[in-house]
Amino acid sequence: MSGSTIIFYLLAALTLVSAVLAVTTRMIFRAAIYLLFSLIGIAGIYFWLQYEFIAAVQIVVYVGGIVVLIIFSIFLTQQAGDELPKQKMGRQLFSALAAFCGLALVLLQIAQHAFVETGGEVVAPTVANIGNQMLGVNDGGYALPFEVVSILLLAALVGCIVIALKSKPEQT
Amino acid sequence: MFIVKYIKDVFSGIKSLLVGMRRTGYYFTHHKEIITEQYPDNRDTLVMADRFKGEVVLLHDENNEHACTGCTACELACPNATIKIVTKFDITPEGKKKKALDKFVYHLELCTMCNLCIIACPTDAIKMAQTFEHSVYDRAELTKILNKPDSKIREGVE
Amino acid sequence: MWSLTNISTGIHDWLIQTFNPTWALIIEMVIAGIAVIGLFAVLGLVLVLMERRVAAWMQIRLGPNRVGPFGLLQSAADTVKLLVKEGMTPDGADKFLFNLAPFIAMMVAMLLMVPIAFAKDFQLWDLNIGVLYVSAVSSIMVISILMAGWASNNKYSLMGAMRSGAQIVSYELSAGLSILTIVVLTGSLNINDIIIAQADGWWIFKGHIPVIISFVIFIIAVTAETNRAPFDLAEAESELTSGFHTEYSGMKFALFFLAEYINVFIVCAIGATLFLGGWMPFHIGNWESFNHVMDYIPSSIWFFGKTFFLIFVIMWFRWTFPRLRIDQLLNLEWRYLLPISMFNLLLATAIAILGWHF
Amino acid sequence: MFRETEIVKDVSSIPPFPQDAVQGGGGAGDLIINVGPQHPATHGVLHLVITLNGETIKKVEPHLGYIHRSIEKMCESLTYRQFIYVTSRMDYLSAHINNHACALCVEKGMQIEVPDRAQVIRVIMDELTRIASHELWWGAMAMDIGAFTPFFHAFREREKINEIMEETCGARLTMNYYVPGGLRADMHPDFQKKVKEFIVLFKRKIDEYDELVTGNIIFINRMKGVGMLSKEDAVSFGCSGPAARGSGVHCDIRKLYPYAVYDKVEFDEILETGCDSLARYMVRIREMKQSVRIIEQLIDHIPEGDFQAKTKAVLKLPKGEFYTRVETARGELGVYIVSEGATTPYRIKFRSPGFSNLSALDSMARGSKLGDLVAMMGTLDLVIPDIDR
Repeated sequence: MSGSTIIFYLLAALTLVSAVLAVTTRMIFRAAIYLLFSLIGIAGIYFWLQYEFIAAVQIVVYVGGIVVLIIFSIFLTQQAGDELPKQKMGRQLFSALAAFCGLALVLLQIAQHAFVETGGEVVAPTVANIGNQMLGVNDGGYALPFEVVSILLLAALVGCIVIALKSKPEQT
Repeated sequence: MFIVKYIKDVFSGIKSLLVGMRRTGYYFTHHKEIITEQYPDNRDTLVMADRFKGEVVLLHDENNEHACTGCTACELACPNATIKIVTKFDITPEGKKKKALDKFVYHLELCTMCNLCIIACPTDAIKMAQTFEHSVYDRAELTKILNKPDSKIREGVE
Repeated sequence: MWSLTNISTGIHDWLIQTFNPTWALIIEMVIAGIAVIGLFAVLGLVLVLMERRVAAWMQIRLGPNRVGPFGLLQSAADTVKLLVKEGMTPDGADKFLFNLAPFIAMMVAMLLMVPIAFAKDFQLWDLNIGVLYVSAVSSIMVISILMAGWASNNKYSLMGAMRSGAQIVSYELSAGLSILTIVVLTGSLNINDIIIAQADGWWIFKGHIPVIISFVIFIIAVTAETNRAPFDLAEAESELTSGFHTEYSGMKFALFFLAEYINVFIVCAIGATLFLGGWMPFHIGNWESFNHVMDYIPSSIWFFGKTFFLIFVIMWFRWTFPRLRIDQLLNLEWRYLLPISMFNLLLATAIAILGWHF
Repeated sequence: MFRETEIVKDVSSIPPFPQDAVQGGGGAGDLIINVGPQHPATHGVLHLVITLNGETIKKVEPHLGYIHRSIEKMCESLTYRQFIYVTSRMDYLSAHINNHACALCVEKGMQIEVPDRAQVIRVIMDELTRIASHELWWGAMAMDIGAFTPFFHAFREREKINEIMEETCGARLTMNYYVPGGLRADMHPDFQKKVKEFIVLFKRKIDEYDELVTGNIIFINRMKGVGMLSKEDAVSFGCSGPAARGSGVHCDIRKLYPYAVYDKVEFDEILETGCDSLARYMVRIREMKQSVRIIEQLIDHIPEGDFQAKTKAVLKLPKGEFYTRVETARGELGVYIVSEGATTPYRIKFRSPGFSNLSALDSMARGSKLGDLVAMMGTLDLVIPDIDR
């Protein structure tokens, strides 16, 4: 086993263990922190794959943005320090089923997809290339997914504002 | 105009900050302005004001004589019961009993240096000394007997 | 000419010859790790002493002058004191997170060291997205502050953490935008490319007004991101006693303290790299003889000189200005810095497209 | 005989304490934090219970008594010569002025004529104390809102005043220089020279204060519109001194009820109409300049003569009630003595400025941010021993 493989398994273990801890811990703040470690682990795998740009974006968006927002929303709700109650049996079963279905779907997709090695030249990840790919509208461009994702984020932003504004009239 | 005001705000704000930075920058480069006194090092050159109220002392002359008659005026004047005068009776050559000072007990730990005892003293026997390093390890050391052993009242002081 | 490059290549060659490649790599990693930790310790000592001296002189005081000659050993004595102090964990705190937070702060600071070019060809990892990496990893810093603030089970700490979270998340935007100005002008995220692009003059001189504006915005934004006065709301001692590290003591506090100074060093190093040319000596266009004279000064001295100048500026801010209020802090970002830096980015892009820069 | 119970004849006539103030807060999302008794911003052992909603203050409850030394009660067991020195420990930053108030009250009761020389020196000392007190306030307030450097710059000038005090009075903070009937000792031979030197230095340095703090955009934003205290509120809370003059209340005792030689010197009562923290700040800065003006008028015209009137060895105030007031650096200090003709007062009451000024804090702070509270407390210039006594 080479050093590179060892690093991969370490990263994978970090990601998986903290992901499992994130869903099993009863303390909501700790769950957020475990989620953070899981996301950092994924970023580490990107670094391992030498996808430095994706890794940095993973950290910026998920760690610097999403997790901080999650932590903020935990702070703003009152029971940040309390232990969450144990869930009902039905709920546990249902969520296990949902998780299993999701896993099955992903495995199915992987099994059906034929992985072919791309013999073509690897695009150098310079800023110009990244920009062209991301904003390109021709073949191989990612403009449409990029914009769709940003609309999703916009919707989430508007939702946040609506939720934050709702409590105002009650208090005053 | 909104834009003009906005730009003016930014520039006047930055200017006011730079004025403050110039002032601190001046002191950063002008070390002659430094006012720190390095206390234990400058002890030799330290000059205390001659009226500084450090502690009460009973003045003795070279013959080990003081001017305290034991009248307890200072004890009465003191607001904190800092001074306790213990008197005894001397036998004068004429064979008469005469009140005299036995012990001048001074509680430095109670003293607030208000100077009232000095004003009250009719014979100017006590005064304020300029010492100020009073810290000791045991509080009992602060209770002092001001008259020196075997000291006696100066001739002619009534 | 003496340079750090020769040393590093010398060690590398010797290791390759003596061991097999895997062992050589591992030994190099260990050496790099020790070097980073050593640099941390030295930087911590130097910066703390420097801060105290700068503060003292601005406040017409002498500053530390008792321990060692000119007080040079003062921060070493402080370190010993902090090491032997009891590191208390308050009752009712989330002990796991409470003890984890200072280490996260420290690890983030260590990770940030990776892409910084300390001298010519002297860098831990020549990342092709160096600048993006720094702004990405530095955003993890806020997590450690939030963690510390929450886990302390103290209301002051929690408020400090909330303040610092809001502050860092918003100021990252304008810091990022002002970095982008340089990225647009250079066309690369690689730190070495950015430095080499300044071989004929630093960006602050040849980039016209947009670069100067973005330099000012960068300095303001990173001062806020590192929680330094006048933006030290997270630890505002007159309001929140000590903010997020109220409950920390001993070495755990020292780690936060050290991480703060290392972060200051790193952001100043990035600022020096982007705007003042990093290790690049002072060059003017094509004055070959002048440039040649400048090259005689070792590149590491150029780098540290520029970085410490920026650190001094940030300390100068701290000992001159009063603290902002939390709503004014956010106003400054959203009403002034962000619009200005967005407009400025447009200007810089126009300059880059038209090729107006020197 | 005068008894306190006579003051409040009918308890039912007192309006009930506003319910809002009793309950206030406690709602969902409220955070109650204790600022103090040990806290960097309270400059002493003041305890504020603050109800917060996020960063916004809903209520401030001051809790007092942590350094209550029952000075009023202590004074009842001390003679009229002795009790004056205790009052230096109330508002220790304007010790001279406190002593002045007590000395005036005893002199009023005994009908002692204070010699002109003593009166002039007293006024000079009072104004020097006022400058020293405002200096310390300026540094401490700048430190409250986060600027450290002004504190040391302010102490540089304050040190000069302390040296003058040390030379003449023998102490730097609790001088005990005034006795009923005049001064304890004559001024030091160097006094006039030193004061003139100080004035020259101070006039140069006070402009630096404006550079460092007053003109600073961050400072102005922190102060402007913060801690609004309307003129009506200032009067109804009984505020006095710079805190009230910042709201445009005409309340300078030196002008309204001149004592010593204040009616013979020219100076302006500083009034600002901003009602906010910046106005209170400006009042103090301008007041320092007025104090310098007063000193300049007097320092070359100290009349010759005795520094102390001839008084009896034992002072006994005639039976009756006596009240005098002076303007300390913080506001109006009233001394009220009830005498039964003995050598000690039957009852003493001090009307201290800090206590009334603190009572306005709650109404000023509501709705503002936590950081503003510190600025407000800074501009109220609270000295906790003055509040607790």
